[in-house]
Amino acid sequence: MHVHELNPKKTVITMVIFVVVIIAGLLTLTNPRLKYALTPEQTVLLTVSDDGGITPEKLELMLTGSTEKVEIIDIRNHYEFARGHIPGARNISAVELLEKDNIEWLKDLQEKGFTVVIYGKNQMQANGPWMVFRQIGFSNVHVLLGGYQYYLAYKNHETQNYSPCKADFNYAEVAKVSVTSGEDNNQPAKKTTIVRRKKKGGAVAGGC
Amino acid sequence: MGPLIPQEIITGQWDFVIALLIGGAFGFILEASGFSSSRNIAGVFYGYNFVVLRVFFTAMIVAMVGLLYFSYFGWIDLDLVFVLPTYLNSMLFGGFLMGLGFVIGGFCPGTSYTAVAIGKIDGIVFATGFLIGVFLFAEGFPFYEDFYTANDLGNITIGEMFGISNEWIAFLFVVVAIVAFYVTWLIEKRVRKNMTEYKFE
Amino acid sequence: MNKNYLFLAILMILLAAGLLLVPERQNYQQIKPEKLMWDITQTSRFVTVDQVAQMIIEGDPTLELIDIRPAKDFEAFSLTNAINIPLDSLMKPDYQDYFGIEDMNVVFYGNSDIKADQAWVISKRMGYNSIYVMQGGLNCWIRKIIQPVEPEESASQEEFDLYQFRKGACAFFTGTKVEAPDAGKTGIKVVKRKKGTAVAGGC
Amino acid sequence: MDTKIVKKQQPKYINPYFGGILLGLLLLAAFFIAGRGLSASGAVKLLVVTVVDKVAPAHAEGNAYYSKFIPADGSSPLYNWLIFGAIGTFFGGMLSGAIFGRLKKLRVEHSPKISARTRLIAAGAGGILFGIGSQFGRGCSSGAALSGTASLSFGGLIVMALMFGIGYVFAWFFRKLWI
Repeated sequence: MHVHELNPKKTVITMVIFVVVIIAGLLTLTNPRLKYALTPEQTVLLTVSDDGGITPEKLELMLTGSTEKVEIIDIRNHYEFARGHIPGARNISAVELLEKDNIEWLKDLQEKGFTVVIYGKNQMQANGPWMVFRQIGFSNVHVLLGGYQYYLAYKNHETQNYSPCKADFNYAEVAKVSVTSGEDNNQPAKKTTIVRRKKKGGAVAGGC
Repeated sequence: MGPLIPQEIITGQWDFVIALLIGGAFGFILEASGFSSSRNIAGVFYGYNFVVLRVFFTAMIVAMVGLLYFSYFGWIDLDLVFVLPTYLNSMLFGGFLMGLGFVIGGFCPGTSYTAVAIGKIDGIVFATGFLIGVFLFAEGFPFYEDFYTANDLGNITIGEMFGISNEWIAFLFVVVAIVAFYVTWLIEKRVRKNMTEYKFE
Repeated sequence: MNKNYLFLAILMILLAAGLLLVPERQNYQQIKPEKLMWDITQTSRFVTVDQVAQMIIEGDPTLELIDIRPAKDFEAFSLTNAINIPLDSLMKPDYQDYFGIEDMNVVFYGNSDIKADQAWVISKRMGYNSIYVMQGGLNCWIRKIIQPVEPEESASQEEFDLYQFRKGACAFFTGTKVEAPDAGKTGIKVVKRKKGTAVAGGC
Repeated sequence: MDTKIVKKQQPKYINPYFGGILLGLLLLAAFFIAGRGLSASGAVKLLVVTVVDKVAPAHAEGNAYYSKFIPADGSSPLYNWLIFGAIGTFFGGMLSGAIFGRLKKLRVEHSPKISARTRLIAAGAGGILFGIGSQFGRGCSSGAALSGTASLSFGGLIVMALMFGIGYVFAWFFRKLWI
């Protein structure tokens, strides 16, 4: 008897089960609530561009001028916020930033063309949250350069231009200054010899 | 989520129980499909029985498509799935020997186990020969150690090799498999007409 | 031929074609924005310059220092055994091989810690673990390790111990004799800063 | 799995496409659970390693191939996933044979044109060739060709293509064995 004359009923049933599993997989595929709008490569470009930072001077201008719509978010904790903050700022501590209501609010602001400025006690604190906002598509979110500390200093007229990413020293010179005593045991740093392993290989090798 | 054992979701002695179960299902399917008979298997080379091709290709496309879907759903991390490393020279030679052994012996190791299980002496002889072959290989290993590891391409996938996505590869495999099923069906019908003495064992 | 076979063939082809048609999804390996934000609020990603100095001195084999400054700056000065991955080339495939190596602790540093932190955020998003930021960056490194300031008389014993360590570390990195710590300070004035202006990275 | 005994007038084998889909799903399950496919030849390799290690430990140590598979902690190479899989394969085959009525006394299956002796010689020779080939090919038809190709390994594709291709090339020379 020819195999193909068999009625492939069981085959069809199994195949249908397989298809159902895959369709179920497709249907249950939950779309993540928040999606990255920037690729990692675009994020790299963002970090290199120095875009998105706002100096206290500029913030003052924006607040006093009537043309720009600005919202300020203070991401420090409530205690710190209570002790003093930029006038008009809204306190949302860092861990609450991505909560549903806040995202809705931010979306609303984005649609209405608001500029959002976030700040922490220093720039570091707000840096990460700002990057997350930018990566999930809030291109209207800016970070206050220097954070609250520097803002206060600016208010008290005790500061010069803020440039956190510049070298404060000529490292090569400073680090070598003592060698002038004559002894040169400051060997040039060895170049690293990292074993370049590929990440693959989590699976057990061996095979058949 | 998966694979479960490399991610240590299943640990301890359970993995051997699972090995036993998976192996058992494997043996059952092979035997039930008719792979315990060398004449069924060898039929693929003479056109009178393409059961090997059918089972083999169906299994391959189902697993391949399923694997890609599972990866898409995030159910399985493909980086943790063992991708057989490619050693070009050695594998070409190995494939050559296996093809020869296949057409002469009429079994492959997995099917010979099931043949042994149902009492086929030719299965026992094949399995013993297989064991001797592995032994001979290991004894002679120092002579061809370099050849064994030559032309190492690493854990390369078919898609990476040809520069197209693995989804396209899977799609091509499915199309080729289905065309092959149809063509072999035609061939089989023809060959069987002229072949009266053959019957399923 | 049985119609069922036709049905099976069509089903299988559709299934495979589905693979080509499904919309591209974000890489499974990238962590979710929520998780990223949570990790950002944790301060465990920071290592101090003292810790880095100690690891370098001890020759810790798990330390993988990554200098994110431009290549020009890197050539002028870098920390021992650091690898240069300028921030703009962070995502280049060549450099990606430096991440996710088992048992390696990646420490980013730059002039300050802002850019290093940005590199950290991106790497974290890519799902890499065991990555850190050197707090204060090289500016802090110079202030604390190369030009350690002697604590005041009233300072605690711990602070003196730390100072001793830093002097030793300074000697290690610059080649100064430990017996003559003052030599290291010649010509460099200690930067005194007004209160309230301690802004630059909170060094 | 359907274990119902099929009716007399139907062939004793399941539909090959049914077997194929089941095998494919099993392979998928193996990937999902163990992160690796099915395998048959690995068990024999480990068996050989164990026997040689027992009989001539010094020789096994000296050979780069044996020593690769002897666990460093002194445990037996037999205590391995592959061995359990092969044991399972054997009993799975036996179960199927029992259900479909193929589990009978020892016998040789051969083409009516050749003697049982010729068939056994061919089986042994084929087995030896397959044994050597499977080690060069990093796996046999199930490990390299099926599981390898299903996990989209290029090496698996090569082994599969060559195995069938060479089979067809030499089929004419060995036709007496089969038809």
